[in-house]
Amino acid sequence: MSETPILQVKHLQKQFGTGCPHCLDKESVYVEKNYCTSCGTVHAVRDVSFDLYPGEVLGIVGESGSGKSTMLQGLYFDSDMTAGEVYINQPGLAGHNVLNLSSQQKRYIRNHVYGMVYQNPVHGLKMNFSSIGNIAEKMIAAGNRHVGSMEKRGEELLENVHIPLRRRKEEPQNFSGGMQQRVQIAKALSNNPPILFLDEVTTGLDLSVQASVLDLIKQIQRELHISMVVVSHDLAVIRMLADRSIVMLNGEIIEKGLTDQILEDPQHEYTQQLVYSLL
Amino acid sequence: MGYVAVKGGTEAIEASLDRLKYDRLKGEEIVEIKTILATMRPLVDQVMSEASLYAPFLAALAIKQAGGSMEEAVFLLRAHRSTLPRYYYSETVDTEDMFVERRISASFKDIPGGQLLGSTNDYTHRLLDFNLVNEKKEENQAWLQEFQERMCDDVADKELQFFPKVVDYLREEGLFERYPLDDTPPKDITKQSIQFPTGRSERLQVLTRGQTGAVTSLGYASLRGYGQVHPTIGEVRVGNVPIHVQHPYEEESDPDDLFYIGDVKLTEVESFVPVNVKKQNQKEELEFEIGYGISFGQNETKAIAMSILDQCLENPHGEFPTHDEEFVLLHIDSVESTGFISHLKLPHYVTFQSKLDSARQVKKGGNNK
Amino acid sequence: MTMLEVNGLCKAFTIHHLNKTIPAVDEIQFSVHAGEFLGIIGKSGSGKSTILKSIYRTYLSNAGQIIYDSKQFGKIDLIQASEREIIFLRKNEIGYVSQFLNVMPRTTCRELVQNALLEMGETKETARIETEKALSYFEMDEGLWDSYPNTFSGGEKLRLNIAMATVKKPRLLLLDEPTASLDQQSKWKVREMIEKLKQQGTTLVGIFHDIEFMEGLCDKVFDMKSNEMSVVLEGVPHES
Amino acid sequence: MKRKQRTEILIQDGGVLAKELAEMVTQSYKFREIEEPHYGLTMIKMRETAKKSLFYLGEALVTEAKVEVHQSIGIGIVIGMEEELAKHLAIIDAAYRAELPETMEWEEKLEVAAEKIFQQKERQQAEILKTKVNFETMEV
Amino acid sequence: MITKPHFAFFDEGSKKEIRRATLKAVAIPGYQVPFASREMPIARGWGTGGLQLTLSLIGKDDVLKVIDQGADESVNAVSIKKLVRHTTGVSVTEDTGEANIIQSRHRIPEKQLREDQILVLQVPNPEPLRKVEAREYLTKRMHAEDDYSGAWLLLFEQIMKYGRMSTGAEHPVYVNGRYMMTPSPIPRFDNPKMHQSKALILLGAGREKKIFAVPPYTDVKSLAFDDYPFAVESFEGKACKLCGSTDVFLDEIIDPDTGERSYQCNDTSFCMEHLNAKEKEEVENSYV
Amino acid sequence: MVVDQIHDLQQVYRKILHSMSRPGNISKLNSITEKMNEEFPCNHAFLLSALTFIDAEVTFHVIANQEKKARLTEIISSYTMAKTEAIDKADFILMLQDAPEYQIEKAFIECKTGNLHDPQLSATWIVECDLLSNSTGLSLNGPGINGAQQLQTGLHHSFWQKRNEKVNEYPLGIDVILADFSSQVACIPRTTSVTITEVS
Repeated sequence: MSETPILQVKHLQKQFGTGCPHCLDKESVYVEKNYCTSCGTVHAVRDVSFDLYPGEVLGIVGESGSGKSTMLQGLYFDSDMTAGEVYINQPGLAGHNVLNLSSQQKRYIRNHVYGMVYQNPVHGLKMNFSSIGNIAEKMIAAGNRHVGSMEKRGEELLENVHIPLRRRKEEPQNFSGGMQQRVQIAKALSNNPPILFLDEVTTGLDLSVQASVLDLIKQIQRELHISMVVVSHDLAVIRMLADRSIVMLNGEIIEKGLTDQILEDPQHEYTQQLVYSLL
Repeated sequence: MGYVAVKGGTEAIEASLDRLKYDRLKGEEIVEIKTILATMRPLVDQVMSEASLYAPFLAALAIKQAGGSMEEAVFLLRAHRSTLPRYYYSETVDTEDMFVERRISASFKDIPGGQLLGSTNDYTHRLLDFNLVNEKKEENQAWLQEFQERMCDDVADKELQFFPKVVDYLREEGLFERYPLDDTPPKDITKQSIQFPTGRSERLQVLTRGQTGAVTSLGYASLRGYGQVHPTIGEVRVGNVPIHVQHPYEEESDPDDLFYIGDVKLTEVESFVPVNVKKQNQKEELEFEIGYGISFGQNETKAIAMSILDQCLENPHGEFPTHDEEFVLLHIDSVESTGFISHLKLPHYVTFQSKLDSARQVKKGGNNK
Repeated sequence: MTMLEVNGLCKAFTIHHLNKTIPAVDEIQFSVHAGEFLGIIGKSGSGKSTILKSIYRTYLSNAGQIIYDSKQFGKIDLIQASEREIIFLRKNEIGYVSQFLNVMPRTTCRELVQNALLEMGETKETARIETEKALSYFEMDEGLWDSYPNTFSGGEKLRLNIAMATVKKPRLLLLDEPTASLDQQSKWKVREMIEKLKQQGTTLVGIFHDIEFMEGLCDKVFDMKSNEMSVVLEGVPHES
Repeated sequence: MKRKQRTEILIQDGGVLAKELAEMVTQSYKFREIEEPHYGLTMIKMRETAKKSLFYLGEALVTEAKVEVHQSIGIGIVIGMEEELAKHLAIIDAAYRAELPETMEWEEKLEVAAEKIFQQKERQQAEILKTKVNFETMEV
Repeated sequence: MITKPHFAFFDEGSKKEIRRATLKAVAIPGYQVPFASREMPIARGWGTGGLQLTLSLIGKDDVLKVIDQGADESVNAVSIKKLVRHTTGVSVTEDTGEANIIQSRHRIPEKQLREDQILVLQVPNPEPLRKVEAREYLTKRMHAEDDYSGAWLLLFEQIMKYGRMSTGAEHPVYVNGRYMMTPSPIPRFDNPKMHQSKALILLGAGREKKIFAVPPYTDVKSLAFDDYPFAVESFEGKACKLCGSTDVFLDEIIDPDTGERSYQCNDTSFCMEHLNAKEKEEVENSYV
Repeated sequence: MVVDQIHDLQQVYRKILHSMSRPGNISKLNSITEKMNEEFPCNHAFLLSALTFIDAEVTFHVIANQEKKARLTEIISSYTMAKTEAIDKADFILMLQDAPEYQIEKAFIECKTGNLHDPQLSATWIVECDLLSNSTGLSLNGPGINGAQQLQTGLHHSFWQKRNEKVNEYPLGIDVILADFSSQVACIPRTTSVTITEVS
């Protein structure tokens, strides 16, 4: 099957610290998990590669500290990666390692190609601006200069994420966590980004709210054919959303495959433990 | 005939300047600059410190001209500074060469070299001294003579004593990290506007020229709980340090061929702040870090407060503004804060008219669609 | 025409914390023609389910080949196929039904069936019509269409499960003891449905814990014990 | 005597000796003021004791003068507004650079002044040491 | 003691630094070039940015005009003029046409400026994004990344709340299509005067230590949405009670006795010129 | 030299500012250069331009033939107290007319263009050229230009090609001050789009 990935990640690396000859070798005795006892360097992301295909949901699962969120921040340019390549198959970007682009070009990608939903809505929303304003911000960033059209689209999205329209001018700081998360999703979707990142979006939410958020994500994916990378420590979330998944540990990918395969026939010792502890 | 422009502004200003002069002169007393220099040294020191210009005579002149207003006096000196070219940069000053006049430590009772109280208000009882109402020159002279005689007795032929830094003893014990000499050329915020994130040299320069009240308030805020630095004072020392400069064109750098150009009086503070340090293997240890404070002249409270803020800024902390370098460094300058606050006195007719227009349009329900 | 050919399939599970490898199936060999129904029989724990899950790629096989004749890709080894190819096949050609219903929470019965169709790329309108047809066909009470399936009875859940799998009209349907917990009436309903699928030309591979159920349905039987396939001409396949 | 030591003596002495020495030069040699005494700034570079890094403390007002004596240029720099002293220092500096014979005779004068300054400092320190808190006596 | 004043107050080194920053500001229109910003003899916030620019520009033959709130006789304008005059000896004027350097606070003169003139604007808060983000470090990054959605969002929110943009003075502009700039707090009325101006416009913020510029013949576009266009202050149906001008920025004057409102040109020198021209015309007509 | 550091350089500054604000607009410095009788390794307008902006706080780098490079470096250093610096760090690039091609090329590759946070930290080029005129050669567009401006610089078209490459990610780029032997200056800031209309 000759599909072209929309996002290609190759040999992504992120280290905190300078590194030393001892920790260049992953198998070195000095390296405990992802921490080098010799020089104190933390290797948060180590040689991570994967492809994301148009319209698919890719799950990334791992415990906290496994590097999954750091990797996502790197892809979204929230933090700089130490090394690696990222290619986006979109007009004007194909063939360029986007990690090497200037900050002004990265900003363009964030505004036009990417959407991001953070675990903590505080990071994705301006809490003291209206909800509709928050959604409009993303559209403004993508170049929309028509208030009427943004208002209309914002209302559609709020309806989609089940926020009553009468509350559209209210600030998210008055909302519950689940509502904030849904506003954040509406915002991330407002300019129809071909690629959406979701970082632990249901963590810390009540079960019922979790369900509605998951359903919303699935619905979006089905209807808008947006490609998504879903990061979560919760296997249940990944099971609901992702066709394919990656398991990360200590900054590395230790297993990848079809999500049901990972859950029912886990290969790596760590994945097995993870699956056995699934409630 | 034609219309002639109004002259209201010019005339009013002239009259106002006269009024100001009248206020200064109407009491018919003259305060001499030498009187200020001789009797109001703390005021002179504070003005020099905030002006970031060591020039006691000019500071006293500024105090006289400003009628004792701190903000005005500092402002005058700062503005004067702008007219003077900078000819030299001094050789690195090291406070171990200080001729110490006062030195205390709150951390150790018996510091090597001892605690020297020197001259301080600390142990005066703050009772108004009505004897000063009728101070007599002769009585003062008599006291001075008696004082000198009392002091003159036992001057043995000894070496001059220079005092070691308390912190050096503790460094030897391993309680403080030893830092190698860091010769990174410092940045100069008077030559290049401050850029964030800042370097240490920029922070120290802004803090040392900060307004005494502002530095003290923010330091106090941190100490009281709006911050995480609660230090013990390792050492406060006050005294003169010699200043040397290099010959502008002689090539060879024989340290004995430097120019000595005079002494400068300083207050220097090291505060000890306990911190958790992550050592190798993730092991945590309790160590101390040093907050550094310094000021022209004798300005102990400011220097101590600076040492707290130095530590605060070395350890950014999102929750407290005292640990936020932009918050601290951009708001403690005397000239900037007093200037901008006072600019509110300027007319804002045009901007207000403009805002009024907006407000009226909104009220009308006017839609500029 | 051979639709599915299993050659030398081996699967063992390595359990790291026990430091143990547990063999599940060994050298399995069988083939199924288009439109045939192959029943797999054997004792519980003999690995029947393992075979189905290996075909569906829920399990990673250790050795062998599973050649499937895909409409999209032609002959393709399901063990070697890429994840994306498997996902494509699952959406469009190969269905899998078990007794367990594993679905998105807070999604209605109607939406679940509809979504299966939408994933295939059907239009909303077609999906709506087909969904209603399927739900009616499986005699889902109309009152349940818009409620959440976690309140359903076992029979209702299974019917929904089968509806979701069959509404896509898969070319190959894997049935993993779907009737295990059903009452008699429901079982016969399922049987009727399977017959209908057969008539439509669907190829089936199934495991049913009750042999009677398979009577008259299977064209062939694969016996785990003998590791052999036999053709059923009539009547009940015999346990040998 | 090298410049560092002699400038220290001449400045700390208060200017009397500098005046005397400078006049000895101007009486016997032609001298030209290259730059009249003028004010300027010297930025003070410090090393802080916490991390041993460098920073700028602030500026000191200095008076600088430049003169030429016997084809040698001398510079006088002193903190404060000290036009006379700066000029005298410049003349003395030029004399040393020109290696005038008089400079040999000055050594003794400088030594004497140095001794006087030392004694003054010593007395000053003794006075300050009286404010030392003596813990030892309390421990008895 | 020596007390020799320096031409244009500064030492030459300070002037050079300001000149270098100004040159870069012209080369990168609308971008705020940081500069050291000397302490001036007038207070921070009272026009030290503009004053530093003026002093770095001015030469013996220049003719200077200083206005504040549109008026040459506004006290601060008088004070600045006095200082420049005192340190340079240049001549000052109230006639916009006569000046070649015009320093102003809060207004751009009504009379169209010429190619040989330089307008220096005093700016208290140069950062158009400050209301969006308090930290300089972050606003600088936003400029770097061409990330101005926050500023647009403020306007969007105003429309949501009030049904229209409710900016007063300081309505932000795009310069040359790239940098967002606060045009010093000039009223919206003056924003369009910056667009394709014939004169060079320099802006100085002394306390915030920034210099920026709008070169002549440069696009300056006030932020506005397609369906909510930019609008200047409305003086519809009002005219200056002295010279009768319309289409100028008017001061509103309330009679303390009657409470009646009347209007007067804010730009006093423009008003004067108009009055004189009118008078001349009347005189000439009366002789006909 | 009889250049008045205060008043003459103020004049030069205003002329250059005028020309920088109006790319391609030629300003004359002859009222000042007339007073200069000394010989320099560069033309007088060039020297005045350099003296106007350079002091001890900035660095420069000369590109010229070996002999002139040494002489001009010494003159600029002693007049302004500025330090010479490697091309990639220099604030000012001083390019004389006979500068060898390889040096120009190297300077174009290495010189500072600023960064997105601080685009002003970019090199300013002061370039000596034969005779500036507003005849055809380059066609200029952009801020400061009312319509289009023609400029003939006498420089090789490859110079302008390389300059154009150096300004392609605005706001990064270099700003050029041109100074000719007839005491004229003209400027091309980074915002100016330069089209070569006549290949020289």
